[in-house]
Amino acid sequence: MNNPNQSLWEIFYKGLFEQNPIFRLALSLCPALAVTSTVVNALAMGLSVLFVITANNVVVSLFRHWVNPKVRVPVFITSIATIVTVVQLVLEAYFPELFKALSIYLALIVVFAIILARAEVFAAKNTVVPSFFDGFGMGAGFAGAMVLIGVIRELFGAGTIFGFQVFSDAYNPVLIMILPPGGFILIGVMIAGINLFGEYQEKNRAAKAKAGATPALQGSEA
Amino acid sequence: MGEYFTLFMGAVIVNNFVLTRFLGLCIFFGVSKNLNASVGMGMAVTSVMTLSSILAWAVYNYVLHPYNLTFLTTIVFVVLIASFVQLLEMIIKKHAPALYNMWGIYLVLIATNCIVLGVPLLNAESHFSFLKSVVHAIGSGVGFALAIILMASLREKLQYADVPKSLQGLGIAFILAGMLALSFFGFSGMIPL
Amino acid sequence: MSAETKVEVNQLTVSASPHIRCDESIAKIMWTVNLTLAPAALMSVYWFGFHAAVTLAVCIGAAVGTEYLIQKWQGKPVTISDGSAFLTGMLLAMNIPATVPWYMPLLGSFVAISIAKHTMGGLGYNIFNPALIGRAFMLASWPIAMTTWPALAGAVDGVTSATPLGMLKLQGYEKLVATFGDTANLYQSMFLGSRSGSSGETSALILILGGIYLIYRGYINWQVPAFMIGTVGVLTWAFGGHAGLFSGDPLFHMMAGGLILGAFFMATDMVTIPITVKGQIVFAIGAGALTVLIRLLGGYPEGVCYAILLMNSVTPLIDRLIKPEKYGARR
Amino acid sequence: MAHDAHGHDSDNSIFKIGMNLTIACLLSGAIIAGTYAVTAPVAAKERVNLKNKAMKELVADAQSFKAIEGKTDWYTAEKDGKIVAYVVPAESKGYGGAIKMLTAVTPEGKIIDYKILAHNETPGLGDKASEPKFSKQFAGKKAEDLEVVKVPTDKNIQALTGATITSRAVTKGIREAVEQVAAYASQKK
Amino acid sequence: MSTSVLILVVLASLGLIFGFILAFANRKFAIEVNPLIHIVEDVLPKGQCGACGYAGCMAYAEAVVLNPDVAPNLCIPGKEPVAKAVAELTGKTAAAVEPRVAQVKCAGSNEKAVRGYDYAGVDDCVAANLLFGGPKSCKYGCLGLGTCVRNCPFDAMTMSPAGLPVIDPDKCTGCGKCETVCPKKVIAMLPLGAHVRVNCNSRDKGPVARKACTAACIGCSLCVRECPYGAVKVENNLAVVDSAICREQCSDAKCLAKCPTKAIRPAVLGIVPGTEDQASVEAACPSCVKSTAAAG
Amino acid sequence: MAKTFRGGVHPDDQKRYTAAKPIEVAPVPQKVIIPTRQHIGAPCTAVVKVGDLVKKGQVIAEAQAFVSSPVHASISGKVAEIAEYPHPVFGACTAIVIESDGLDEWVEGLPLERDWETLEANAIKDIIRQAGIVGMGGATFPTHVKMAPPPEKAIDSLILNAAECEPFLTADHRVMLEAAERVVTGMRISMKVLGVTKGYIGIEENKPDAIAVMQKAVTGTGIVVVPLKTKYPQGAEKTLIKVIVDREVPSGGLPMDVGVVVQNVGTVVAIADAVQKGLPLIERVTTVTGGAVNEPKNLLLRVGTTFAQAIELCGGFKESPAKLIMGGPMMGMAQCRIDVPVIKGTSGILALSSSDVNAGEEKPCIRCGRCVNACPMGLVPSMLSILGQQGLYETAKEDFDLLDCVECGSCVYVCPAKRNIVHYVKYLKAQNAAAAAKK
Ligand SMILES: Cc1cc2nc3c(=O)[nH]c(=O)nc-3n(C[C@H](O)[C@H](O)[C@H](O)COP(=O)(O)O)c2cc1C
Ligand SMILES: Cc1cc2nc3c(=O)[nH]c(=O)nc-3n(C[C@H](O)[C@H](O)[C@H](O)COP(=O)(O)O)c2cc1C
Ligand SMILES: Cc1cc2nc3c(=O)[nH]c(=O)nc-3n(C[C@H](O)[C@H](O)[C@H](O)COP(=O)(O)O)c2cc1C
Ligand SMILES: Cc1cc2nc3c(=O)[nH]c(=O)nc-3n(C[C@H](O)[C@H](O)[C@H](O)CO)c2cc1C
Ligand code: SF4
Ligand code: SF4
Ligand code: SF4
Ligand code: SF4
Ligand code: FES
Repeated sequence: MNNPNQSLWEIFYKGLFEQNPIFRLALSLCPALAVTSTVVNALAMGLSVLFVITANNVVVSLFRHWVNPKVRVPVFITSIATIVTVVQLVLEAYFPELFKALSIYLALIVVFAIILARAEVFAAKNTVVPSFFDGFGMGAGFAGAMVLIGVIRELFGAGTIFGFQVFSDAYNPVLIMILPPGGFILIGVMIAGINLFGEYQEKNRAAKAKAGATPALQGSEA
Repeated sequence: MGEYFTLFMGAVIVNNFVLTRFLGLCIFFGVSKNLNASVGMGMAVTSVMTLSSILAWAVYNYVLHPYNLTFLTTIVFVVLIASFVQLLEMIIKKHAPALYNMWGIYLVLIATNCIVLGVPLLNAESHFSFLKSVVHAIGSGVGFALAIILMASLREKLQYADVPKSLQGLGIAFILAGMLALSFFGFSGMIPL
Repeated sequence: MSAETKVEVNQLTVSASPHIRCDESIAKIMWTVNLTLAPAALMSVYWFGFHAAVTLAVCIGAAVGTEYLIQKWQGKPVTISDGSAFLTGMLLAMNIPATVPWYMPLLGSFVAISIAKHTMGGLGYNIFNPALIGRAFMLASWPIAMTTWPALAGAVDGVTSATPLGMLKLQGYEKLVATFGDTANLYQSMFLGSRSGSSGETSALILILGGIYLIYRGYINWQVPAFMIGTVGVLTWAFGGHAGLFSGDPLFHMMAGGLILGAFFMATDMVTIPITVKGQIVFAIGAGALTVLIRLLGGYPEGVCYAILLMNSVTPLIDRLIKPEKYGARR
Repeated sequence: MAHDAHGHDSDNSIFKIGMNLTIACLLSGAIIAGTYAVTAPVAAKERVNLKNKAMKELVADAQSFKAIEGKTDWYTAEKDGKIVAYVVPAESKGYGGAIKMLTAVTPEGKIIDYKILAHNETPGLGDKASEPKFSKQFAGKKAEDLEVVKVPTDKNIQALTGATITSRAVTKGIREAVEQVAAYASQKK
Repeated sequence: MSTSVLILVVLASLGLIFGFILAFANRKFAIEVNPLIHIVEDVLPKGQCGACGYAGCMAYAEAVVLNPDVAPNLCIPGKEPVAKAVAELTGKTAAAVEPRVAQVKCAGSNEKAVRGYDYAGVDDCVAANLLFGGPKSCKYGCLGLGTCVRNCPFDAMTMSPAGLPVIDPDKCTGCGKCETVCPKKVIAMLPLGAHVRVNCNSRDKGPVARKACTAACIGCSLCVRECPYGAVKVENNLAVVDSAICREQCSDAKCLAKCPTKAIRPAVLGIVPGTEDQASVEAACPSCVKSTAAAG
Repeated sequence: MAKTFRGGVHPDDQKRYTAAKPIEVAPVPQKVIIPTRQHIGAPCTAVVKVGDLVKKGQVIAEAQAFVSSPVHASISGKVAEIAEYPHPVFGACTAIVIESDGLDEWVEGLPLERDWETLEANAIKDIIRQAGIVGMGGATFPTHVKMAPPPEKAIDSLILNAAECEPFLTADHRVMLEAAERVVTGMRISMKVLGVTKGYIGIEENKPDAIAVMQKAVTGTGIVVVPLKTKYPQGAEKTLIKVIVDREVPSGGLPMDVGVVVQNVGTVVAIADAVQKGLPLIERVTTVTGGAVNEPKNLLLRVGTTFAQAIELCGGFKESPAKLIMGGPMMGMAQCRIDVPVIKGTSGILALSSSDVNAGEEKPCIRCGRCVNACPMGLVPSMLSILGQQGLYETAKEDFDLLDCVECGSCVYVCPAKRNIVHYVKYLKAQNAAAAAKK
């Protein structure tokens, strides 16, 4: 996974699509459903996670040699929890409404598997700079997915985006989109869509490779 | 008595943690491929959550709340639970390797899972009494177990179905969960909490 | 040997035994069910007028069209002629108020066929009843429209009225009876269908006749409707009244809402219920009990739809636990 | 997951492992303490601000709010030294759980307005109870006028379409609050 | 200020208590798993094809790490690099893995093979084989119902419209799964680099074979006579090529010239046998070109 | 009252074509093809050479193992060829081809006269073995093996399987009508060999004349005629035993595990002929019928007659058949050629016209449960078919009792989705056997 030849761009980029935390790795699914019924919440959550994951990757990669493997998990968690608590305190002080809207999920950032997973899989084995990009990429992938889900849910489920009405009054919102079942089904369909897109890309790549390499195979035999 | 029953049933069906409150989804989707593992996981989550809730209740009510340190709840609870679960993991690994193999890395995931942290946090936020905390934790665990067992039986059945390739695995699991959640709407409004 | 004697053969067909089959087919079963439902569907047009016909057409058209498009897209053989999508559409139309705006049944049918049926691989593989998923989807999406019931035909368009179960929930049993005059009148309109409600659920009589025909043809097992309706009857009689145990009105509950339609036509959808008769009885009792639970304690006046869906989700477990009686002891 | 052969034996002494975690916790404590020192006063101020802002929205012409002694979270809204309103919390059980409200009542027991602080009602249905279209109906009414009906009359509260349960819950909560205020106010007089 | 102190106290005690509990527990409950097993498993290609003879990659990893007698080069899909890596990890010496690719030894496409009966049944070669060996008159030939295609763990096979499976040589790892599942055993592993192959599996006598399929090897031995290196033999009415001799000594592929049914052909991979054209032959087996031209 | 079992199906019995047609003795064929393998168990080896002259009833292939049965010449003449020939069950098999000398002479000493009542049980068993008798109900299991159960199995009843539940077939029916005495004698001989006192004859109610005839024939013997409800597969051993003596053969067990031996009508007649007259099994009654046959008949055919010859005796084909089947339409084997020989187990030759064969396209299972209701073994056939699609024989075996399926085809008959459940079952069983062989 942590191939030394990877460029920083590749490290960053993989989190966006190929290893998207939500759609591909299926990690940290709870916020993807719980706080995406409005774009604002989705964005706030996405950014919080982006910040936590990046900061934590940096911290972990800095201290990685010092941590005893037997308590690796508790120590990493302590680090994450510290960062989250700081975020909580800051939000509470400066954005109290957002703080309320994200409610318990803000605290739950601590246990989002993606953060610990990046710490274990990447930051614990790499230096600061790649770790930063890894965290930033994964966080961005997460935040992007959150916002995407949020936009779709809010747009169809309420007819608004960021609370501003987008569709005309004649639009009768499909309420289910902002309710739990709609969230589940939407993500299911999005995962399928992304798989289809992946397959399509794969096919294109293969077709190109083939066109270049092998001669035509049509039979001319009698 | 009635109050506890309402709390319990509310957590199990009406406001099922997985299907309406979105907690514990990673293990819900991760482990529900196999029915036996799901039964085990359901029990594991219920017991871990109950025990952690007891611990967390004690710490919250004797330390954090009296000394106005509620902003430390997150970090204290998470370290508490993670350490506790890791201890549990070691014991199981040693004494019940078969069980350990079945859960694989998911036992580690329990340690840092939102449902296991979320329930104690909710207990603290709602200032539940000790008994209520325990009932709530058990109810949430049973609700989780119910959801994951149902889900696993559905997914096992779909193994034999002609599911389109792009939906196989996670995609269809989400759609199933959506339909399960839609069915659980039938209980909505039943026990106002 | 006579000259005409012919003993050469063309290419023979070889297959595993048996070499003869009965003449049932999926298409025959589905179209027969469609036909048995048709009188009730026509009845809905009679009671609710033009709107009901439009809703019916949109539901069926969208269901069949969706199936066609999905199968084309997937490159699978198109099976719309087997009548199952048609049936899903028809049942969905019969499960919703006749007056909903056209795009709602359109989307509902689309969801029923695409999400509930074809994501799982199409006919035979779906776990949840597609028509009911369609209805639950619509109810969650447009709760207002989906609980705005048209008055019977003759009344001016746009006038709404409450369903008997709705009245029961919000105004109480006495008010309900008063609205209809007396209990005899109440039972009569329930039985014949002159009451408000979903398009197809209004007349108990026609639905029961259709159901009995299906039982006669062997397409559904009598146990399912019998146990489901029976359970509702017993439980509502026991717990449905305000004057203590056994003061409820089971007859009303048994004819009210979608119970008859659900018990005869939806709890019997073989794809989504247990495969053994014993399992089906468990299913039916469970569905009946959940119906009563939702009707009496839940947020909705009617629970048949959710009760069946919930039992659909338990079906694989039932099938796992209840198997047919095997010949011969296990070694 | 990582499969690297873990550390050396000497690293695994009980003391070292224990200290490792302890030090991590201490470090984190220091960071949190630092942050807390900065944010705590801001947060406290912000909390008060928020509350005042909410109350101000309810009673626009009030100049100051004073907590009433002996009652948790009850405030009087004063203008020119005169009590123009009581601002009190109200709560009831709605469709999806508790609905928490703040309501402003004149000393005469007439409702000025209310605000829903927290609820768990369905978006698009129950949550419309916070919209002015519904809440405006309450202004100027007394406890005995608060009855939910489904067909409009001028006297009563008309239910939100498709959300009768929420409508009743909100009305009930406010009626109770108003009654309490009325009782308290008359007792004070 | 006091709050800050409290914070520190609380967290420090938390760390202390659990740090020590865990450390102690670790002592008490520690068990050893050989971490090398996971590392080796990581190296394996995870096709779970069983070509190594073990029940999946994990099982092989365990065996190769724990048992000194298990060779490091048993993973066929992994080819050379994996064998090398496993050998390095386990400290064993790797013998070379001969790269090979699957070959369907049958050119009896729907057109060329004669049907014995109309088959009505389960779409599967093993199932069809249960009914008198399947619908083709030739009882050695490919049934074309694609059991191998469905079982290839590496998606290397597709069913051609002609009714014969086609193997993508780039994807085929030579794992041999297809060979195992084929009820006709008509798939063989062809060493890479061989330049001719016999596209027939029929051990029937010439006339019988010919009657069942126009593409059959009739065991006439013309190819045996043409080959100056003795690389071709006829065994049980079927020509067999020793590809080692062929690869190492032959440069002109004379055997191709006289075959009356064209059962022996240049080894062009990735196409239905019998449809080799000039360009592909040129690419795959330059030495064959002359002979095919002569034959054509 | 007619007794019956759980499950089963009611296809049209189609027996009207031949039920009233007396058995016709076929002329001696010019040439017979006699496969060396006519039974379940180890194959025989030829003991004659090409060019040898053989007589009717002479042993031409000898059994090598206990579970095996010798093969006799069915006509007199010259051995023309010993080569691989098509076989109606195994696809291909070494066969001995005899060209008739037109004399149709018995081998020396045959036929003879013997009083069976004076013979020892063991002597009778030996006679049965040497006469090459195998089960003629279709399974062709060597009869002497069945008659020699291990001592620890206490056998108390013999059941004569005269149900003939397969549609179209009327061979057993005609035999009962025309040779009731031999049937009863054969049964009594079998009962003596087995040392049992209880004998039952199970006959489906759609053969009232046979019930009447047999009832008359058994008077005074203590054998009971049991009328059975007409329902397929009434004649399957397990259902027959359940119905007649109310015992269930355990999963994986044999009738003798519950103290019963089941024998087919044709088999006991062959036993009677062998014991009383010393005749080996060289001919049998076969129903030649089906929509494509001109003139359906019950024929007494020599083993080794080809299907083509038999059909010619019935006036050939009305139309080119879509399917040619050995046995009945429910359990029989579809043939891919018409020149296969009649063997000892050929109870019927069925030429179905394309209108008889209306399989339809296979669709996904809609879980209608008809197969579950039809399965006499209490299995879940729909799951077997689904697991078959995926090749999951282990699950099928462990959770769905694959190995208990008797392949009766009831499930397939009723399935509206036209699923080839039996084919899937065969496939899974083959996979399972292959896996077991590997171990
Ligand atoms: C509009 C329509 C109505 C049908 N009505 C009936 C019917 O009432 N009864 C019936 O058995 N089949 C009915 N069928 C089914 C067809 O007659 C025929 O059985 C079926 O299309 C064949 O299906 P297949 O091509 O999938 O085998 C109907 C088909 C269509 C398209
Ligand atoms: C998904 C869903 C959410 C609902 N949410 C609410 C709600 O938040 N508040 C409410 O009063 N009714 C809600 N209802 C409707 C109630 O179940 C019930 O039908 C309604 O309160 C009856 O009111 P009506 O007579 O105005 O239709 C909801 C219904 C559905 C389907
Ligand atoms: C589904 C099924 C149906 C059968 N039907 C008959 C039948 O009708 N008549 C019959 O003699 N044997 C029938 N058999 C064969 C019997 O099970 C049993 O093998 C036979 O009666 C034993 O007698 P035999 O050894 O003399 O042939 C059937 C078997 C099966 C599995
Ligand atoms: C007796 C019977 C009842 C049926 N009930 C339903 C139903 O309630 N909903 C539905 O969508 N399809 C129903 N179908 C049609 C069919 O089973 C349905 O399209 C499948 O669930 C789709 O796979 C029914 C079919 C039959 C034969
Ligand atoms: S090669 Fe074998 S498995 Fe593959 S299609 Fe041919 S017969 Fe079937
Ligand atoms: S084609 Fe055969 S040998 Fe090649 S990868 Fe596929 S299964 Fe393995
Ligand atoms: S009869 Fe056919 S369609 Fe019905 S359950 Fe059985 S296999 Fe499925
Ligand atoms: S073939 Fe097998 S599964 Fe089908 S009915 Fe007969 S015994 Fe049951
Ligand atoms: S379990 Fe909730 S985010 Fe993973």
